Amino acid sequence: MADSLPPPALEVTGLRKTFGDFTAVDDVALTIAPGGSLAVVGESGSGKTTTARMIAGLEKPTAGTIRLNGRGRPGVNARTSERREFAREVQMVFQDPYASLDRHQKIGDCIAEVLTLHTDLRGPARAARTAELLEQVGLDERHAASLPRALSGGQRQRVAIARALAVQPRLLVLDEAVAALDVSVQAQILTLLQHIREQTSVAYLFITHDLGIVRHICDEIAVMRHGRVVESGAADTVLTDPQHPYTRKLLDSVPVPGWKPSRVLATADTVPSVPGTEASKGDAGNRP
Amino acid sequence: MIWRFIARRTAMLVVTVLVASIVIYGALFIAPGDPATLLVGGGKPPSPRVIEEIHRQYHLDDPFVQSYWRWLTGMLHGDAGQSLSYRDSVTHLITDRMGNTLFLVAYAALLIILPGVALGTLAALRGGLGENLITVVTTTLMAVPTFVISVLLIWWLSVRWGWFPAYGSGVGFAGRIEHLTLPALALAASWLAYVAQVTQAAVRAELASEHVETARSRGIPERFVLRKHVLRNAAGPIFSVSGVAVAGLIAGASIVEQAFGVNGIGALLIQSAAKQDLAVVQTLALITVVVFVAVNTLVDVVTAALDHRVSLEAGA
Amino acid sequence: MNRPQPLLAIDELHVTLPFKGQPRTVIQRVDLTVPAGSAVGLVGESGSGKSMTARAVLRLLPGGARTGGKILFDGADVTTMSPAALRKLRIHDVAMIFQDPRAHINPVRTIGDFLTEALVTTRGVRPRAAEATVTALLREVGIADAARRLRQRPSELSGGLLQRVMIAAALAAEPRLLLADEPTTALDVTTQAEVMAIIDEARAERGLAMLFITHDLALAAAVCDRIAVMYAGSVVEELPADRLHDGARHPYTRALLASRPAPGSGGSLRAIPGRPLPAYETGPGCAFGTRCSQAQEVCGAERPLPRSGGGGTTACHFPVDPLVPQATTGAGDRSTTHG
Amino acid sequence: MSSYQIASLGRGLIRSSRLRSFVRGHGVLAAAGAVVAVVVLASVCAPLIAPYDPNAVDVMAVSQGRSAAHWLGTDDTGRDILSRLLYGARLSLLAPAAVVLIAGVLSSALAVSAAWLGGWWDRTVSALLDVVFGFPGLVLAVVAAAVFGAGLTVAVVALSVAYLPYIGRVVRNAALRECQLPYVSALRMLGMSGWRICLRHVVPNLLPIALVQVTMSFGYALLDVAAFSFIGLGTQPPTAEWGLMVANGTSGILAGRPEQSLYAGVAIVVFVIACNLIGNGLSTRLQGETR
Repeated sequence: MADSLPPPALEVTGLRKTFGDFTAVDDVALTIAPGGSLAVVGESGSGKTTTARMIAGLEKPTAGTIRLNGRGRPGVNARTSERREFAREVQMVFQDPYASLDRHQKIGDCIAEVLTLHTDLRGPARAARTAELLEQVGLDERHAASLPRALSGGQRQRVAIARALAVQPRLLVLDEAVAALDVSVQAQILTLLQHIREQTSVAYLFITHDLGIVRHICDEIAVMRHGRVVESGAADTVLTDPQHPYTRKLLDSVPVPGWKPSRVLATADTVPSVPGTEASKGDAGNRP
Repeated sequence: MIWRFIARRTAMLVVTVLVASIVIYGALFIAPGDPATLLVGGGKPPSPRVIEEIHRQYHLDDPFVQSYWRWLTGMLHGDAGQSLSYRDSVTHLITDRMGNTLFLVAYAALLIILPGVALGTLAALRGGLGENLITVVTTTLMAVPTFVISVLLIWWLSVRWGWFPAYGSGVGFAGRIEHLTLPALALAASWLAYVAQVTQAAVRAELASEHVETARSRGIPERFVLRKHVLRNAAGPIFSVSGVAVAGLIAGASIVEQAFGVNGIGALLIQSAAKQDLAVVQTLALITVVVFVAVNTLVDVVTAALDHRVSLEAGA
Repeated sequence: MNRPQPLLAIDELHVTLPFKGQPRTVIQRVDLTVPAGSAVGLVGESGSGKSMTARAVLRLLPGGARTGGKILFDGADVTTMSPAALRKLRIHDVAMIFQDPRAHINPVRTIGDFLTEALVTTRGVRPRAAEATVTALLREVGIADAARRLRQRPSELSGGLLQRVMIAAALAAEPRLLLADEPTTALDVTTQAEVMAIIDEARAERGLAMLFITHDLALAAAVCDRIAVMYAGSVVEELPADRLHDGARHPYTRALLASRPAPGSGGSLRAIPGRPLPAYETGPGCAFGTRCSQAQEVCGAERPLPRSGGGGTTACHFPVDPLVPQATTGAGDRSTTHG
Repeated sequence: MSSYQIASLGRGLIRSSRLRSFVRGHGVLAAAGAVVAVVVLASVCAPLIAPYDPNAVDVMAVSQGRSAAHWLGTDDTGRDILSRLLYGARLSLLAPAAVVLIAGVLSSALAVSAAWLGGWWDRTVSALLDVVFGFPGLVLAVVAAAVFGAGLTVAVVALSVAYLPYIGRVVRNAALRECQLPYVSALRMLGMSGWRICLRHVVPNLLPIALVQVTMSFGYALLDVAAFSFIGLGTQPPTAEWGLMVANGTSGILAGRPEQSLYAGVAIVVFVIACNLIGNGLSTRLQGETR
């Protein structure tokens, strides 16, 4: 890799997190190119959300390094100014659309507050930028004047996206951001995210349990299990030609036309989790 | 899980009682003036000779930790010192009156728990007009202070109708029943309403719960659904609230004893506080705190045994 | 139709629930049949009334609910059944599997109590015999150390295991119809496959009929014989499961399929504008009209009635001809608001 | 879960059950608000509307029944009972208001800071609340009276301390839940200062909960303060106060003249019922608002 290339939007190596005796995340390595998009796929207990929270700075890693745009991330207890400056590197959209907005703050105020914090925009200029951001996610001034309670789940998730985009981050972490939404609304948000990436060249780290949606939003996939990355690579390759038995089992579990559930799958559960060597081999394929 | 829970709660009990005892003993020293005057009681300045005698007797000039420790170990051995205003040993004062108070509290507890749980369950299961009536009555009763009930009971049942004596503690079991029925009723009234309301709410919540829906969907006879699912699951909160009510009685007893002239430790506490006889007040306050915290701990442990979710949550 | 009498026949079901003293429609019109031994998938988004339909079959609706139309089980109308007959129906004929086993299994009693209770109290089976029966059933649903599990409480079991316990409890009743209300929604995808397989096997062995409630079209199509799609309290389309992917005629069904193309299919994502509506928010016309790209004037004024065609029924004024390929509704248009 | 938490769960259940539909269905909330408003107004305007000086002794009119001159009669020293009720409302309401305000502000500050900062501070605050919870309110007040002498100020301070855990535990639990919500994480990630998140976002969201708790506690505080005066350790004669009036009236009861105790008692009961209904109504509104 030549020095002239821009640093990756996200570079994680040897990431590890333990809670007491329990190892939630074990030796995870991930890389996302500027403007790239990586899906971390796993079931409950795979450590995918803990990984996301460490990258977002909401959880302190036990070991490992996280570099965003070439910069090390400040700790959980970093000074406000440091955090504010770093806010432009990474933002996050959470799963629960009902709890990710302050319920006593109007939508417009919510966006404007962020703009006040991060830009010199004031008065009409700030109002214009607020309207622009909301329009970007498909909301209008009617929504801006309402409280979160008046909005549907999908609309609230749009607001959360607009709030994150207000600081123009280089990386957006989407933690199960569409999991709580109805199928028809999920598709709206995914389409919106596609358009935003085309327009703004923001990079995505898309955390999900749902293999069915990753291809629409991500170029690369990392499959996690028991805190480790078991397979990673280009989305099309992993989805069509999975190498790891667990990835195959995941894919085989997704109902598609002609799919029949069978308990043969259950025996695949007994495949031992793959030792570190194979996992790190998988990681290598993740580099752009 | 349950043993860890018990161990934790017991440790909390010991710590709470220790801190409380420090506060109670320390009260002597945060008061304005010489602590010895508070031990004499009566609020009048005693002669310097008496003060000196008290300082020696209570080791007031020793370092705080030392004198506190002496006081605490004395308490544990049943030696609570002398009350100068009553001219008697504190231990004797208290043991003399303990019986009346225990009888009163036990009587009131009985009056609270059985009718309270029965009324609440009935209200929740029957619904309709009866439930509304019980709700109105219990809401009103919860707002009536113990001392007002006392006054009303004296007025109606004692002065007007002459059913019960208005004053005194009575002797022997029958005499106590006769004298302590009104105080027990007065003490029980608002807590009875509280237990009834909580029971009603807990039973209603279980009636509407998903697992009861499951039981019904399986065609399980309604009487089994009520007994094994609704009442069984409501038992935890009901027991817990009843326990809180009994603990509350211990504190509330003093007002009733004062109103009805019952010769119990509650009335003793108030009277000695009025005389500023701190030796008695300290001992009684410590006993009350110990009993109050012990009852609460016991209730928590039994609730956890009834409903293992409680200990799981506490452990998490 | 000259089919034999179906096991379950729901005919013009209409349900209202009281809201602030006023009745509020939650089910507009459901027509549905489940033949003996077959599986019907009832698919819809949140608020479509699919769960309420399943509950209506066992008369488990919340207090104050009013039901119109008929629900015939084996010819007997559930809505007007005597309490004794209803209890017999619940004990012997219909068993329900709920979405959230953790809430639906009594948390303070043991798994053994839960499983044997129905056998002991409703059929007079001796406790020891009941225990033997449920132990065998637990093995059948893939729980190996059944004896130990019987003494445990729900909080000691994972969600997947609990759902198997729920299935075992349903099977213990030896019913003829299984009502499965989103039985795998709370589970991981690999666990979902296992649990669905268990249900599938148990059904095949016993000749059980099933009404399968889910939001997942693909899953329903995989495990059911026929699919009914619900929207805003009405069944908008009913068709054989194997015709779903290329024979769907209702714009909503087609749009829903396009919202979630299968992982390997290569299909691109198309969103439906707006949000799914509950029945009481719909106007006089077609409930889907406001979100439909093919809506015309009549769609806003007149509610379409179900009409047969192409092996199923469709409630649409302008059903799509599946043979003519076309761009379905409001393709991935970012400007679609009201998400 | 402690028994207190279950007890408050009990209260939560009560709120969500029958009483709630009853309150909502009958406009009781408005009536309760009117009662409180009238009583507060009357106590404020006591000098204007009271027919007599509350402490004016009239030996010619001792222990009279209702009459045109004395609407509610007179007490055993010939003081006008209506005037004493009106004036008495001032202390009877002010003292418990002070108790719940002091306890509410102090415990909320402790609870929010404990939840927000966590760590040793949270453990200290929790332990403090647990220890205070070990003292029944009246016992603490009695000890305080023994040390500092009887009086209303001592009672108010002691009860304020005793009420800390009742408000503090509820607010702390709510604050812990609030701090866990993703919007707080989102604001942290946006680089907002902890102070700003806590004061501008978390605290306003907790305010209604604290307010409901304060309202619900007010009725109990009123009962406790009145009880304290009743046993002779609170307000001292001849000051007019409801609890003291009940106590003063007891001597008349044995003589068959319960009026003074009765009127003061009814005043207490009606006002406390009104407060409890308002508390229930507010918490119902609050539950409707979250989400």
